[in-house]
Formats: sequence, C-alpha cells, structure tokens
Amino acid sequence: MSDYTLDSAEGRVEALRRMLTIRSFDETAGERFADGEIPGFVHLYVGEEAVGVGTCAALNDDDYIASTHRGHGHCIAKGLNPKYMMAELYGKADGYCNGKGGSMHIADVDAGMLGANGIVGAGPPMATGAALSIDYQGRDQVAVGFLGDGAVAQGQVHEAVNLASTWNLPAIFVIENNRYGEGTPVEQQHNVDNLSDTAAAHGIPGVTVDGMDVTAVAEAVEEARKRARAGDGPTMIEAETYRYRGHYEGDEQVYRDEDEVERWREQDPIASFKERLIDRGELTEAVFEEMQAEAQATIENALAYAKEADDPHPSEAYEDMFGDSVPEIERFAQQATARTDGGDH
Amino acid sequence: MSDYTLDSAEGRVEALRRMLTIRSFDETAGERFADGEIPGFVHLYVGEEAVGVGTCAALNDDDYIASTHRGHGHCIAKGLNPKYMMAELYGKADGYCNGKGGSMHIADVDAGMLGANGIVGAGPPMATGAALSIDYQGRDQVAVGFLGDGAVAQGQVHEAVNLASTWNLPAIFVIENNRYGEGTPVEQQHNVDNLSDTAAAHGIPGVTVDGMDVTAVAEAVEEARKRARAGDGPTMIEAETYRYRGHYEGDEQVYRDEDEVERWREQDPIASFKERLIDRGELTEAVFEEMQAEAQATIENALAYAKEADDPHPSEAYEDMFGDSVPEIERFAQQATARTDGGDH
Amino acid sequence: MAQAGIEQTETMTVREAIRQALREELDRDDDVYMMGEDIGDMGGVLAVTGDLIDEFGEERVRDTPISEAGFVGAATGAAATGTRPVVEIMFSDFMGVSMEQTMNQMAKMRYMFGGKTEMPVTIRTTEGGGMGAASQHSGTVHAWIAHFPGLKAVSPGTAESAKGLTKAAIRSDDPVFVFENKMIYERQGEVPTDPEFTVPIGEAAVEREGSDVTVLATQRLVGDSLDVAEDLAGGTSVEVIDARSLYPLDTDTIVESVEKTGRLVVADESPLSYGIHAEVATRAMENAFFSLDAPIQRVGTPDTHIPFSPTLEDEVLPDGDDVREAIGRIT
Amino acid sequence: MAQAGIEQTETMTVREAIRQALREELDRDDDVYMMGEDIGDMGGVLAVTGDLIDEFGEERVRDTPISEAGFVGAATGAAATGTRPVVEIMFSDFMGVSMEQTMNQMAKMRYMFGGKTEMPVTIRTTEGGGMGAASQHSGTVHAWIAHFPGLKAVSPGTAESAKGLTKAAIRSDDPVFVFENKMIYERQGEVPTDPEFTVPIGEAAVEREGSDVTVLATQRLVGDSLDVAEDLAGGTSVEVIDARSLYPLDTDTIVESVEKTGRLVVADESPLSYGIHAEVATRAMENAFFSLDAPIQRVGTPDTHIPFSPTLEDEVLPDGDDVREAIGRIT
Ligand SMILES: Cc1ncc(C[n+]2csc(CCOP(=O)(O)OP(=O)(O)O)c2C)c(N)n1
Ligand SMILES: Cc1ncc(C[n+]2csc(CCOP(=O)(O)OP(=O)(O)O)c2C)c(N)n1
Ligand SMILES: [Mg+2]
Ligand SMILES: [Mg+2]
Repeated sequence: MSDYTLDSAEGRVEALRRMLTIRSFDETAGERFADGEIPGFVHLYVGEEAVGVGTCAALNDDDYIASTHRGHGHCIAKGLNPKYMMAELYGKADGYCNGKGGSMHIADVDAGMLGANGIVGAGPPMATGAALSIDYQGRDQVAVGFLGDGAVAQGQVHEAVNLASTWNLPAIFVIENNRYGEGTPVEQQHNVDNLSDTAAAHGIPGVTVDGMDVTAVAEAVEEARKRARAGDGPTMIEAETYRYRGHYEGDEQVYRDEDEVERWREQDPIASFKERLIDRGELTEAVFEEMQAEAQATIENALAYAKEADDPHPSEAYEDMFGDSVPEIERFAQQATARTDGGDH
Repeated sequence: MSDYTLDSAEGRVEALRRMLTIRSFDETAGERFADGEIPGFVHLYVGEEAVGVGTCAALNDDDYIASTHRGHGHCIAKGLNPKYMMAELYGKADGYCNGKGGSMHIADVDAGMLGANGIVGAGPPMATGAALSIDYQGRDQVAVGFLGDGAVAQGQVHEAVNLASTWNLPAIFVIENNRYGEGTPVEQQHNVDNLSDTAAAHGIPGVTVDGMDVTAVAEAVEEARKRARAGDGPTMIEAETYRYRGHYEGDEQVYRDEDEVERWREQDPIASFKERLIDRGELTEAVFEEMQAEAQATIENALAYAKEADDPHPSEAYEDMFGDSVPEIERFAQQATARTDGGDH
Repeated sequence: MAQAGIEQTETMTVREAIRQALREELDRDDDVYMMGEDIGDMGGVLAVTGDLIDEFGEERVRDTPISEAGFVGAATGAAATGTRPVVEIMFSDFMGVSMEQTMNQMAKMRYMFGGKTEMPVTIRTTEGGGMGAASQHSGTVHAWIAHFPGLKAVSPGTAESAKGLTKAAIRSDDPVFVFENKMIYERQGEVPTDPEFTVPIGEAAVEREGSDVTVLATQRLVGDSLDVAEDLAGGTSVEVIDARSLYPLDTDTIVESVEKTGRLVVADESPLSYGIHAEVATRAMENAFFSLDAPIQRVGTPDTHIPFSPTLEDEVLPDGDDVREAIGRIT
Repeated sequence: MAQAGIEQTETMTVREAIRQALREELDRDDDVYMMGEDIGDMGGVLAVTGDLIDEFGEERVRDTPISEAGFVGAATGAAATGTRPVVEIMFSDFMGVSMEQTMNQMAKMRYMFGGKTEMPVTIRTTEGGGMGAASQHSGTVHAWIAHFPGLKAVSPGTAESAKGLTKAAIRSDDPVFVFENKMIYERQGEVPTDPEFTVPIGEAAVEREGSDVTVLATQRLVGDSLDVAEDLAGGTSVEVIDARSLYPLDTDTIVESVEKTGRLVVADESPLSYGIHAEVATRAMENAFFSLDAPIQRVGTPDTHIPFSPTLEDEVLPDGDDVREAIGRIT
C-alpha cells in the first residue's frame, strides 16, 4: 500500500498535503524559471494535482508509474523528494539524474518512478514493459502509464495498450485530459466524445472520471488495480482536468481566454477537497493553513538546497552512456579530467 | 463510376470475371513460384477475392486505393493489366515497376493504385494522404486504405485513421480479416470481438461484413463512399474472409489444420456468387465455364508475355532514385553503362 | 537553377529568412501547404511559422494532432497524388515516430515504382543543443537522413542559405529534409529579395576564402567558424565552407579547397562516430589523397546524448573553441 | 571477458549458431526471454528460432502482435524493471516503426537518468539483399544504430562470431543490436561448444593474415573476402578482418593491420554515403595517416535501394568481385 490511501482520514489529509506540495513546487519552479534560473523547458501541473495524487494514492509503494513531460506532480505523488527534484531542475550534481535530465526526465526507478518523458505518448509502452516484467516474474505489482489528451493520437500508445490487453498484463493507463495539447484544443486532435472511448479499440474497460476530484480518480485506479491484479488485464481511465498555466512556462496562451481558466479554477482540486475534508470534520481551516505553510517551507528548503548544491563536474558528461566504458567516449572523458586537473579551460 | 457496379447484371458478371481472373492469376503465380521462376516473396489472395472486387466495384475509376503486401487482387479489381503485373513478378523491364518492385510493390499511380506495400499497416496513412490531396484540391474522389487483421495493431494505422477522422477526409479503411497475421491467429493479436470496434477510438462508423460475399462488401463501401463524399468523413469496414493458401508461398502452415481451410472453402466467394447469379438467371453454367476458361487464357497469355519480356538493363538500377541525378549515383550509372557498352562483366 | 537575383538583399534573421521562404512559396504555388504541430495560431514552438496562418488560413497552415507517423505518412500519400506538403517536425528527435513512413514510403516509392511517382514533400525540423532542452529535444540526427538512400538533406548555416534552401526544397520533386539549427534562428545575414532566388541543392558555399586550412562546417558551426577565422586572420588564413547540402554532398567544392589548403577540419554537431565528418573526410581523402598534408580533424559531439545541466551541455557541444583547437593541431 | 573454451568446437551454420546461443542463454538465466513476430510455432520467418518454443514454452518465446513500436517499447520498459528481453525484428527495414522507442527511450534512459537504470535488451534483426525481397525487405541500416549514441551494434560474419556475439549481447547490461545478414544463415563454420564462450563486444577478429592489403569486412562480405583472399593467394597477400562490432569499433586492430599492409579496403553492404566505410576509413587515416600508401577503397551499395529484379539486385549489391576490383585498384 502507498503511504496514503483515501479510505482513512489520515490518508485523505496526506493526499491534500501532497497536492499542496505539488502546487507549491510548481508555482515556485514557474517563478524561478521566469527569473531565468532554470534552463530548458518546464511544464507545470498546477490545476491537475488530483490526477497524480489520486492515482498514486491507490497504488502500492512498489507499483510503477511512467510519467510525461508534465511530471513534477507524478513525482511528488509517488513520494519523491522535492529537494532532489529541485536540484535536478537546477542541473545540479545530486539532482535525481545528477543534472543530466532536468525537468523533463526526472526519474527514480527504485521508487517505481520510471521517468518523466519528453516524448508525447512514450509512457504507455514503458508501463506495458514494466507490467511485462511484473507478469513474467510473478510479482504483486501494477504499472501505470500516464498520458495527455494529445498523446492519445500517438500510435505507440495504441500499440502499447493493445499489447497489454492481448497479453493481459497488469497495466493501467491514465489519460490526463486537460483539454489542450500545447495550443491545440482536444476537439482538433480527436473526434470522440470521451477519450476513454479509445479503450474499445483494445477490448478493455474505459472510464471517464472527474479529474478535479482526487477521490474519484483514486476510486477508478483502485478498481483498475484490483482488476489488473485479478488477472483481468488493463483499464483505461480518462481524468478530465485542466492546466491553469501555459503549456510550458513562457507560453503566451493565445489559444484561450482568461475566463475559461477562471471557470475551471472554480472547481480547483485542492480547494474543493479541502472543503470536503472540513465538512467531514477531518480538517480545520487552521490546520489547512499550517499544511500550506509547511508545503511552502518544504519547497523553500528544496530551493535553497538546489541553489547551493554543486554543479556536476564536466567530465561527468561522459559517464553513464553504457554500463562499461567505450574507447570512443573514454578519450574525451580523460581529456576533460586532465583539463580540470591541470586547472585550465 | 467503375467499369462494373453490382447494381446491374453486367456489372455482377464482370465482378465474377474479375474474381476468376484474380484466382487464376494467383494460382498461376503460386505454381510459378514453386517452380522457382519468381524470386522473393509472394503473398496470394486466393479465397479473399470478394473483398478487393467488392470494394473496387463500389469505387469510381479515379478513386485511389492503397494496398498491402497481398496486393494482386486489389490490382486486378482496380483494373490493372495482368500482363504487366506478371511481368513485374518476373522482374521484367516493362512490368508495372520496370522490375524494381516485384509482387510486393506493384503500383500504377495513374490508375489510382498507390502500390502494394511490404510494410504492414502502411496503406492507411497513404490513403489518408490521398484523401488530403482530394480534399485540398476539392476533387470528387475518395481514397481507400486496405489493411489486414494483423495490421490493426500498427500504430500508424491509428494515427492515420485519427487524422482522417479529425480532418474529416474522404477516406475509407477496409480491414481484410483473414483470421491470421502470418501464423498468428487474430485472437492472439487483439482482444476485441470485431476489429471494426477500432472505429470507436476515432469516432467514425465501423461495420463488419461478410467478406466472402462480394455484394455485402460492395454495399458497405458504397455507403462509405457516399458518406465520404457528403463530407461526413471516413468509415471503417471489416470484411471477414479467409486465405486458402499459406501466408506466403512456401509457408508450411503449422498453425492450422486442413479442416479449417475446408470449412471456409464451403463459403467460397466465387462459387457462392456464381450460384447466386445462376439462381437469378444472370448466368448459366456454360457461360461460367467459358468465363473461367477466358480468365485462364488471360493469365496464360500474361505468363507467356512475362516470360518472354526483356530483363531490365543493369544500369537501370541507378535510375529513379530522384527526379534529377545526383553525382553519388551517377558515377555508378556511368560505370554500368560503360561496362555493357564495352561488353564485359 | 542558378543563383538568380542575388543583387538586391535585405538584412534579416535566419528565422525571418525561413518564414519569408515559406511565404513566397505559399504565394507562388497553390498546391503548396504546410502541416505540423501548433504551427498555426501558436506560430510554431520556435516561432518560425509566426503569423503565416493569418495570411494563408488554416487549410494551408494546418495544425495536426500529435501524430508524426500519421501526418508524415499522409504527406507522403498526398505528395504522390498531386499536392506539395511542407511538414514541420517540431524537434528532430521526434523523427523516430515517423521513421517508418520516411524510410520505407517517402524514400522508396519513386524507386520501387520504377519512377512512376514524384515525391514533392519537404520536411522542416529543428536540431541541436544549447538551450538546456536535454537529451530528447537537442539531438542532431541529420546523418541518418543523409545516409538513407532516396532522401535529400540540407542544413543551412546562414540566413541566405536558409531562405534559398527552403525554397529549393519546396520546389523540388524529391523529398528534402531541411535541418534548422535552433540556436541560429536569431543570427542575421544578408538575404536576396528576388522571389526567384533559390540555393541549388547539392552546392556548398565558400563563405570565406583562405589558404592555410579549410573548415567545412554546418549549421551553427558555420558562424562559429567564421568568427574563429576572423580571429585568426593575420596568423592563419582559414577558408570556411558551409556544406549547405549534406546529400547530395558537394565533393568538388570541398576537394578544390583541400587541394589549395592541404588541411581540413570538419565541424558538425552530429555525434562523431559515423557522423557527417567521416564522409566528408573520406571524400577528401579519396579525391585529394596526395594533397593532404595532415590528418583531417573532426569537431562534433563526442558520442554522448546532450545532457541537461549547462555545465555538461557546454562540455559536449562543439563550438568555436573546438574548431580553433582543431585548426591549431594541424597548422 | 576472454574467449574462454574455444578449444572444443563443432561445425554448424550461422543459423544453428545463433539458435544455440539463444538456447544456452535461455537455459542459463531465467530472466531472459524472447519476443517477436512468429518466432514461436512458426519458428521465425527465416527459421532462426526454430523449435525453441517447444523447449522453453510460450512465456519465454513470445509471439507478439505486429507492433514493433509496442513491443520494442515494452522491451525497453521491461529491461528497466528487472528482466532481460531478447527481441526479434523480422527485417531491419521494420526498425523504422520502433525508432522512437529505440532512439529516445532505449538509447537514452540510462544517461538521462544519471545512470540510475540498466538497459539489458537485445535486438536481433535481419539485413541485406540477395533474395529478391525488394526494397522494403533487403535494407542494411546498421549505420543508423552504430551512429546513434547509447546503442551498441554488432554484425557477425562467421558462425563463431554469430554465436559469441549473440551471447555477449544477451549478457550485456546495455542495449545491443545484433545485425544478422540473411544470406549467411547457411554458411558453416567451427563454433566453440563451451557454454561460457562469448565474443567480447568491441573486438574485431583477424580471420586471415596477410601483408599486402587489409580488407575490413562485415557480415556476408567477410566470407566473400576470405574467398577472394584465397583466390589471390600467391599473388597478393590479403589480410581479412571481420569487424564484428560496429559500435564500439575496434580501432586498434584495424590500425595495426593498416600499419602492416599500408592499404585498406572497407567492404560493408550499407549504402556508401555516410555508411560504415567512411568511419572505418577515417579512423584508419586519423591513426595511421603516414602508413597509408594508397587511397582507402570503399565497397558497398551505391546509394540506391535494393531493387527486385535479380539483374538489378546483382548490379547494386557488393560482392567478392567488387572486393577483388577494389584490391586491384590499390595493389
Ligand atoms: C512525439 C512528440 N511530438 C511532439 C512533441 C511536442 N510536445 C510536447 S508536449 C506536447 C503537447 C502534449 O499534449 P498532451 O498529451 O495533451 O499533454 P499536456 O501537455 O496537455 O499535459 C507536444 C505536442 C513531443 N514532445 N513529442
Ligand atoms: C511493420 C511490419 N512488421 C512485420 C512485417 C512482416 N509481415 C508481413 S505480412 C505479416 C502478416 C500481416 O498480417 P495481416 O495484416 O493480417 O495481413 P495478411 O497477411 O493476413 O493479409 C507480417 C507480420 C511487415 N511486413 N511489416
Ligand atoms: Mg493535454
Ligand atoms: Mg491477416
């Protein structure tokens, strides 16, 4: 079981905490990017927190997830440490990928997080593969592949789902339908009412759930997990959600108006879940504020850590290409080491 | 309109004639292959004639088809000349591809035949592309992409169908479900009741028809054609059929028993259509036998033609790579020409 | 096709030059249209297509679903049936998605069909590291396309060649890949304004004459090499050639230069092993074996992916310093 | 890893040698399993896997749907999570379908993740013309994989190396592509029987010693070159090296030979431009510049696809005659 399940009050509060942590992480990352501190591309999860958290709440700790380019939320939901995540965004030596990956490639295979992925649609084959290992070795796990609404158009998604279905593997596919692929609305990418209709092509159940509601997501994933573990094969879940920020930081968002964003904000997954917990007497406003402050503190610590952490040594650029070293690369590694040993360059 | 439509007696007889021609072509090709006269791979259409003929009967002459590796039937249904087809199988200079393509690549773009294709699943993107040209230039045509049951697992098929659907293009996808992809039964490749269920993933109508019945196929395609021309987008048609011969010539067919083949033969598309035409008084046994003899004669002529036709000149290997010539290839072309001019090698 | 109308020029960036090329060709030929992801209202992720949609509408500047196999395949089918698609693949790293359609259909149809079809399709895509975009958005894969029979590949290094090659690609009846290095979009240059100006595919350009050593460069490294040449002027006289076309490759211009200088550096961002460099070096050797006074030097990415961290990315990416060192090793 | 146990050998074909390698590795390690199209009851289209399914069952010899992107992607995910898949791609021409998973996932994961995963996946695939299979079933695309960072590529020319390289590939924690030329499946050779025998990836083999000219060959052209060497014996003394591993490439063995002979022919079936040849030639030049007595000769496919008609196919495919002519040009 995961650290938090939504069938206990503690679990629900923990889920809320994770959503707060994600939001804090991503808003901070957005600011730091705007200030030019973070290189490359950054895709934020603000508004979509219920999907990642709802999914991971229903998983066991040793289950796998394969993420997308919009992966920070999945990482935190799966229990990764924001310190090393932020260090990775800053390209530091002890980021999750030693600075080699950045936002789009954060991974922690041992924690079951098979990587954010810069390729749209690449998560599902990865999840099918992990489910294959599970099945082959008879382990008691499942593998989840996240994908966006846009990614549903990718052939590799269909191939992966079909393979998982035909081989009856313990995989779950979670579509995060946030209504856009970059600037293109979902209606211009697909001609179906629900993206979960895709499931019909592969003979597996497809459900569409409210992706702004963390419990709705968790319930669907829990059921899918049971099904998978019972040997009944994969499930496709579409979670209807929305991203509040641009596709990536810096996006001018010519394709939508602020009104639309505002309408979705009214269903905010954090605010609405908080209200529900307060209504149920599982949370007070005061405790919530404390949690929020804690989340912010966690991220500020992570940020301070990331900023102060060491850059990788240039020679590390030549490591990790293979399990062993090859002469083609080795000579550059030696030059790089020699250069810094000699102090020049 | 095509040369034959199934709503007239003449059309029906012509359809039967084409089916006979296909069968005769393919049985002859099979024999010639067994005798070592035809190089490479040969995939025969025997048993599946009703699908290609039913489809092309419902098309106009200038409509496009994009075929598969099992393409002879599509060619003859579309009106290609068996002489140049057979010459191509023999690798001769005036085969449809000047001997460069062989069985797997017969094409006649001017006749709307966009090529047999050695890549499983490659026809649908081609058909979507032709439909795009049609749509873009406002022409009154449609484009059909054929694919096998196995090909339904290819991602490019999904991408192509989704694109055609989203762009509302005048395309039709015809799945020839002959129950096997090479030696693997359809059940081990997919987990759906009908392969036409695939249509649901892309928001287009999907129908399954009796692929041993040429009129059933033609009716489905006719309706799909109307739909496409009315601007209502693509349709997916699954035709249930069967191949009598091995996957390719030389296949030992360990994956099925003769009984299964025999059961399908009882629904033979030629025999059953012939019976129907006789019942309707549109054909007599005598006329049928005459037609059969004619078909055989046509193929024998084609064969004689192919055998006597000239081999391409070796220097032709260097032609047709590009619209113009590039120095990298030109120097080999010159060497080849010089070699034969000089008579050596 | 000669370089017509190079008399009148205008200063513009590589990005503007490409957009102008697209605009002119859309204007010239109704059968030409573009497709790609977010090239319409978004104006392209790297802002190359810009406002073309306003001018030409969404039938001619088409946003696609995220399905490179589907739309590259469709472009191939469309090119075989009478229209002239110009496709944008956002990052060349995504070319893997559409490699089947590229290698087996687009590249082979004309040949397999005995010449019975044309294939007037243009693929524009972006390459290269330098913006911290990490390994899946920074690759330089043009050697694949240059190697694969049936495809032409061009790689402009200047604004002029960016415009002229893009136009030549669109006018060609063959599949042409235009590899745009994303770090030079802002680089400025003089660009001919005559709408009939094109750069013939298969011709390199001597961008600077010199007598001591030849640097054959591509893309970003053309500008970097010109800067180095300028720096070294007085000491070492460096001839800088922009390869411009990778396939076909202009052997004659390279050989002529090497016969003059006797020394060659090949600078290209692709991974070193089996990269562009080796082919250029081998052709130089095959055709100017006895003119070569020193081993040919290769400047490229040392067989790694492009890492995210700026420290690491700087380490592996070839740049002017590497060109300078390579020159130093043989002069 | 040394070449252990080469004392005892058995005569077998390349096909048998590969099957034996697969059998031994399936036997040795429960985490190893195979997947591909019709490798089970059908025994593989070119009959390599044969009856392995009878011995190991359908969990370990898995027939897949026709979806190379799906199963290569799945193999990648599986290799990252504790199992060791061995994938067959029926014809290397189909590698385009799975190129995304190959280039962006399989090749990059270890590096992008800072070394936090292994990638023990083996891809076996068939290459080459000669059976009239036409352009979509006859390609030789190994230069793509040899060029792309993060992938290893081997290309056996003999039964011994076919067995030893296949086993080494399966035991490797890196992605290794094994390129099997389909025309040599019937070629026989002596093969070590010790189940611990492997051929280290990255080591070429001098298959025949000589002093006048070196022929560095791959796959089918190894055997063809040996035949030519035998023919020429007495007149010209030809050293024949089987490259065996394309990446990493054994520069030392090549350079040592060239330093001895002063002359080099590179014979490989890939298209000539940007093919294997140029890299080998360039390394020879970089490392033995002053030993070279004549321009290096390339023998390969002259930048065309492989046409169907036997007359045309013969014309473009490199063979022993081409090797002989190339030797003749420089000796
Ligand atoms: C194969 C591929 N094509 C294109 C892209 C560029 N790209 C990155 S994210 C994105 C949009 C993805 O949309 P969606 O799947 O809905 O995910 P979201 O960004 O909305 O979370 C695109 C087109 C890519 N990374 N990979
Ligand atoms: C991409 C690709 N993968 C594999 C093959 C090898 N292959 C050729 S035909 C075939 C079976 C195709 O089955 P199906 O689509 O049902 O067509 P059928 O042969 O039954 O007409 C396979 C696997 C191929 N040609 N292309
Ligand atoms: Mg989206
Ligand atoms: Mg079939």
